[in-house]
Amino acid sequence: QPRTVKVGFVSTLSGGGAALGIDVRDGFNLALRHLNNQLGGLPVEVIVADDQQNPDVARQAVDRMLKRDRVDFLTGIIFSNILLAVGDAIFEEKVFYISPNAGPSEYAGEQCNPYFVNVAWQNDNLHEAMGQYVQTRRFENVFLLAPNYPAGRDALTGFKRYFKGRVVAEVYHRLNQLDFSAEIAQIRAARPKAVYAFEPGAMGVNFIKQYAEAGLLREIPLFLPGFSADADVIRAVGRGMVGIYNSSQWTLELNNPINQRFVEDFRKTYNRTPTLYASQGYDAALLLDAAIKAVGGDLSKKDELRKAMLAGFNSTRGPLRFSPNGYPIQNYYLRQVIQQPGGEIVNRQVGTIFTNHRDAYVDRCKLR
Amino acid sequence: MRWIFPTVLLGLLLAFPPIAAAMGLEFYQGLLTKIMIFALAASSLNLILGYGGMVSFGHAAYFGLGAYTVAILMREGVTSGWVIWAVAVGLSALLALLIGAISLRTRGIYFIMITLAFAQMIYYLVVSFKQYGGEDGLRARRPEFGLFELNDTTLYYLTLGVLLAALYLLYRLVHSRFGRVLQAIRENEARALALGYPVFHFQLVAFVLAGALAGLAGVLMAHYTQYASPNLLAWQQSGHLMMMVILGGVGQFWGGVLGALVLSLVEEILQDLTIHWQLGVGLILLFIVLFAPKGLAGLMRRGS
Amino acid sequence: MSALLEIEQLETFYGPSQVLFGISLQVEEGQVATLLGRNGMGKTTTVRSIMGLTPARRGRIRLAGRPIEALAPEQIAALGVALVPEGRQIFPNLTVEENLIAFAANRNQSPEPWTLARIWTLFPRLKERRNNLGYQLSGGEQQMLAIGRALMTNPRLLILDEATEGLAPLLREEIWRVLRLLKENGQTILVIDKYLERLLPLADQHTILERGRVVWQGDSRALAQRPEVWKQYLSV
Amino acid sequence: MSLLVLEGLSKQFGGLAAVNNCNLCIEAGEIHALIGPNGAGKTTLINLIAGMLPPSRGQLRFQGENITHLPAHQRVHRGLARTFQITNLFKNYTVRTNLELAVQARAGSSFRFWQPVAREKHLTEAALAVAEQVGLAGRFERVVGQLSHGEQRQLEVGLALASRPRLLLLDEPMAGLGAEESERMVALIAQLAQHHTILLVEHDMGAVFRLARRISVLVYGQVIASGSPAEIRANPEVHKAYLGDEGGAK
Amino acid sequence: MPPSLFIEQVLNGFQFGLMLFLLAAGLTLVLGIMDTINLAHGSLYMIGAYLTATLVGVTGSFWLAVLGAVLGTALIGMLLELSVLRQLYRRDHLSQVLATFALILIINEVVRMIWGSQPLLLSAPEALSGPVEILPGLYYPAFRLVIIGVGLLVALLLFWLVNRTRVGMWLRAGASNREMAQAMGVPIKPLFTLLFGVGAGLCAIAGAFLGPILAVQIGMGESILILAFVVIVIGGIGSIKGALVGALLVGLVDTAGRAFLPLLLSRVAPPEVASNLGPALASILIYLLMAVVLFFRPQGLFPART
Ligand SMILES: Nc1ncnc2c1ncn2[C@@H]1O[C@H](COP(=O)(O)OP(=O)(O)OP(=O)(O)O)[C@@H](O)[C@H]1O
Ligand SMILES: Nc1ncnc2c1ncn2[C@@H]1O[C@H](COP(=O)(O)OP(=O)(O)OP(=O)(O)O)[C@@H](O)[C@H]1O
Ligand SMILES: [Mg+2]
Ligand SMILES: [Mg+2]
Repeated sequence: QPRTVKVGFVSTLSGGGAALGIDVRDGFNLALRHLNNQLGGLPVEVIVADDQQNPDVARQAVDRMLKRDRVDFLTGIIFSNILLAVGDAIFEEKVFYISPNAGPSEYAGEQCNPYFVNVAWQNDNLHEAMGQYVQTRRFENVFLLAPNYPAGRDALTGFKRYFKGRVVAEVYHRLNQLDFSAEIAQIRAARPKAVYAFEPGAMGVNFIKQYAEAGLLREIPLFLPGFSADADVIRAVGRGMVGIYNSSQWTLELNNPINQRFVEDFRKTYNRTPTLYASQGYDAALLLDAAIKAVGGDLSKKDELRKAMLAGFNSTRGPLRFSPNGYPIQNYYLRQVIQQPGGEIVNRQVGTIFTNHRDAYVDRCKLR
Repeated sequence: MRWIFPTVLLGLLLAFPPIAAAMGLEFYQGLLTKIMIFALAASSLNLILGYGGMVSFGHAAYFGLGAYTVAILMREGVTSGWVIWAVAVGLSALLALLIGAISLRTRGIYFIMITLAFAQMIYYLVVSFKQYGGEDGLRARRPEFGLFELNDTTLYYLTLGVLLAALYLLYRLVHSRFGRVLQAIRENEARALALGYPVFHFQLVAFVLAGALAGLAGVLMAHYTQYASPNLLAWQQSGHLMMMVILGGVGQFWGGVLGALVLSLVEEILQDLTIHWQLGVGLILLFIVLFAPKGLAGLMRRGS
Repeated sequence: MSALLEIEQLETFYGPSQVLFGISLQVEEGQVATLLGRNGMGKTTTVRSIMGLTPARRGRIRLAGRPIEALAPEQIAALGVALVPEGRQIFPNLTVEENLIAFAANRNQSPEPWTLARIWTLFPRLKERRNNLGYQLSGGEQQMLAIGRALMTNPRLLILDEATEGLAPLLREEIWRVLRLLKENGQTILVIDKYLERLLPLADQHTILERGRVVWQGDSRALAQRPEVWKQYLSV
Repeated sequence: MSLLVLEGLSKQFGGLAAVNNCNLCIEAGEIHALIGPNGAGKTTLINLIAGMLPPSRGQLRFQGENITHLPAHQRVHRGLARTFQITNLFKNYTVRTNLELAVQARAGSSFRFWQPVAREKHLTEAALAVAEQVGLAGRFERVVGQLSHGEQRQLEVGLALASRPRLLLLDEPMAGLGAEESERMVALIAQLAQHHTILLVEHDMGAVFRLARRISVLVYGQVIASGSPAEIRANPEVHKAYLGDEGGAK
Repeated sequence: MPPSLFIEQVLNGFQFGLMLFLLAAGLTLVLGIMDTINLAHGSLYMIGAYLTATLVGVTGSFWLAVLGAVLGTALIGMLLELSVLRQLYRRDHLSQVLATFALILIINEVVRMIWGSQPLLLSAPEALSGPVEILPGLYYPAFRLVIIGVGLLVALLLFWLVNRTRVGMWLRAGASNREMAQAMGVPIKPLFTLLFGVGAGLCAIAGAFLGPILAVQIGMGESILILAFVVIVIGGIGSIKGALVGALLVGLVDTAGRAFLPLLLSRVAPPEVASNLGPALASILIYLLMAVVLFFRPQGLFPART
């Protein structure tokens, strides 16, 4: 009887960021179902824990999985600060962490680590893409908004890496703030040509809703990273979102058999449109499957495992390759929220911003 | 016969790490370490809350400050564990002195809220320093102690030692002249003042001592998780410590320890059983308040 | 049957400790009755039991023939019992006027009920302070307010528990004057006080308590003739 | 030299001058009674002397030293102790603990963190001595909440006494006491007067006239008369403001 | 700064403050009058929001839903009082803290079982979802204007109830001396149950109107509960006037801090420092406000006398 693969899945399944964690989890589970509950031919056992978006809770859960359950892989974390709180403990045990979402710059540069692989993006990437796009649209100036936490600051830095115009104001607000009246009044008074906002999770829903209610959407175009404009946000905000441009590494209509099966079955199984998070969860499982297969199911061959992972696999985005720091090299697309003739509001791919884009930190990583 | 139970318990605690290693139970060794750290923090809170009648809703400030001191000093290249401990405890005491000196003007719910206010200020100040991790928190590597290497097992023994020493200190304290006056002030402040006791000074000294001990607990927490989390500073953490004390028994000597032990275990066990574990915790807490007014320590005392 | 208040074999406890051991007494309509005794003998406890604040464990209490020992304080109050409690206990966060009108009622169906205006004539000082909060009053004024507050409910039975404690001599005299006035108007009163020399001419009948038991009962004339009773139970 | 001197002492509560430009001397060794109508400011004056309220204006001298701005607890160490009009004790503690706390306060050095206080014999001995003095030796191990009202009043005096004060401030020690208990309290105060100076606030005129060497009358926060009991009894102003016709009663 | 921005921010501060007031009013009444710390107050707010969101789905009308939610939450509040809180009146504050914290956990889980972990969607009624022009060139979301109106109305009503009616006097009397109030004929028990229901109803109003602006999710009541406590402590526990003034102060200071402090800082400090410290100071501001108020007035601005 072959041994089972134990995968620890720690994610945010309750609270304001729950929608993200649930999507990743559902995507991951869908992939497992498509793989007959096996990874690389080995039966799989998934241990799920909710981190409640709290680093201490996550730390406790990870400890339990590492020391008590002795998992072979960990995955699932949504937020970078949670990942940073548990990363060291995971790497110390020489357990691979497959990130389906969080892509902190720390693990991309000097502190990069052989046990870390990210199947989504580096945190800056979607912002860089949007900066590039707003730059090509030749907006004179732009108003930037993000929550005051490291990922928020990184986001706007990423945007500014490619946007060369004037920044009217760069406003940081309290993390997990839900009422944006003060910030919206500031935007109205500043009269910028465009607004770029990084508002993950529930903050995004509220910001966009309130931006629309204040009547600003018609006056000042709003640009968002893909996180804030995907199916979950569209469901919550509704018509107000039509017309908004956003960036993503994945789109619904990517034309490959894996993606088509994923989108179709996700809709059928969960009765909703998949988001980029769901695709990332799905891909995380595919990556594990490919790597385990490559080492013939021998999980003790850590070096080979790593080599196999970085060599790439067939994902919902087509063949996906990685830099030595474990981050993907991939295309970034432009999407626009539109209302289809049937009334359904969807996010449609309308262009490609970057092709085979790498993250900005890879050169500082000593791993080869 | 009274000493048999404690001796056996202590023996078990001392022997646990090798047993755990042999049986693959390292996780539970970590859990015990964490419980002992919380027992220390909760006992320090019990000194002011239980014996001093000062309901501080800002105890997380010292707890978190201790942890952050470790992380920041390590980051800045100070790697001596002893130095870090001294600085952390000193800073926590100093912070408690400042907060106490202002807060002790108020009483009752106003005191609860003003201590919360200061803790919140510390929280927001700390997370505003991006170079120290902001909301993400900060890695806190384990320092060097010279005499021994700090790993999970030595940390376990270190924590056990610190907890025992602190409990002994607290025991002597609450039974000393100072401790009796502190409790008298809780019972009837105006009378204590009229008897000639400088009430404010007594309260402040206790407040500072509790802050210093909580800071030490925070240091151990940073050693344990190797990470200084802003959550250690958050009001929920203060509330959690308060729950431990109330659950264990306010002003009962073993209240802090019992509360930390039982609350952590209940959470740990229920979390494994059901995703609705908080329902279980809530029901247990409610049951205890309604039927054990003096907390678990009171319940046990009545039972024996 | 003309007794307004009848108490039979009252036994009251504070937790496990028994304080009253079978008190019996009657107060006729329109009478002034007293409860006498040294400190801690159970006078206040008796009153608290009548009022339902510390319910009696055994025994019967009837108000105008109706059993009230099982009723809640607010129900007993609604039947027309009003208390001027030991230690005044006016409401410090209500103004003088609010203290008076908040509970105003005509529980006695009196044709000529007590009103705010009548209280103002009775205690002109209170009128001067009508908008002051209760806690701002001096002890004596608080005592007047406590009496006024009780009168405003137009009770069938008025109970005064040490209404003169801590009062200056002049104010004490004022209180006695008011009580005489009330009696003339037919008010039934149960009074507890230590100034026996003032109570003798005022009251119709007396009950002396000793360690929670009735040790002597009788009218003023009988009490005046028995100085040895004073000595033994009141140390006067 | 007077033991305690009040010079132009005032206390304002918002618009109300509870104590108004009050001048008073207390001589060493006397029982000085302070009487006056309700709300005249007697308790307020005690609070000012004990340091529980800061004065709005004026000065306090104790044994020649200006103590106007001294905190309450330091005044106790200078030799000032008070009782409360409304009983104010450590209700959940025994008589013994109450008194030991009082003794310990006088002894200073309460910032001792290590020695178990239960083993300090001399505290217990001193406490027991005070208990005997106020007639509570038989109740030494009783919890205060279970004492009768009168016994609690005695303990109230005992606590003040335990700090061996030079000046004892007694705020209505007789309040709520029955005739017999009052009698005992008078005897106790008379006995204390052999070693202590006493400022006595009381509405029980019988007690006041038996005990006091001098009497001051406070009306609307001002001393309107001060003198021997005979002088006060004869003062028509005092009769009008306070005594009515009771002054001559006993 | 353009005057329209200033006016808009003041309105924002008012709107936030008045919503806080609805929560704080119930809290201050329960705390000031029943002398009971009820941490589960925030849970009632959450229940109000969830009921509104659900009833909007059932009835299709926001206003009907608000009405239903207020009644439903008041009922739940009264049941809570009858079953648990009543046992706690005579207990010390710490027991109340532990018991009502337990209630928070229980209610959170029950809500999770009924409605699931994901936030519910609750939108402002269609007619109010846009902006209105209140001054030439100054647009303001209609729904927020309604919130300001509702908040002021409730404040007036409560002030009248507590300070001008007999029931109000009874409540205040019961607050200072429960036993004596009973002896004067006040039926304290039903009165307190009713008061608790009113407090719960106020929570529901806050939940119904804040739900569309914030989010209807588990745990929504906890952080806002802290703010409500800040409000009543600043205002003075037990005082409706205090709660109103405290709430408006907190609302204005918080909004001003978020809107103007970073700007101000960027004028006087280097940009790096300003952008780091600005949001931090803005978050601290209300706590600083509370600490300063308590430093100078340890009983809050309008100490209710008891
Ligand atoms: N709450 C209480 N708990 C326990 N015992 C009490 C309580 N209240 C009073 N007692 C006791 O009950 C007895 C009677 O008290 P009560 O107050 O009825 O006396 P009283 O005759 O009114 O005395 P006084 O003249 O001092 O007011 C006393 O021995 C007292 O110690
Ligand atoms: N904290 C306070 N705030 C406002 N007014 C006060 C305060 N304390 C006392 N007063 C007022 O000051 C005046 C003097 O009060 P004080 O208690 O000194 O009177 P007293 O002479 O002791 O009266 P009594 O004989 O009734 O005890 C009273 O009118 C009282 O209402
Ligand atoms: Mg009595
Ligand atoms: Mg007085």
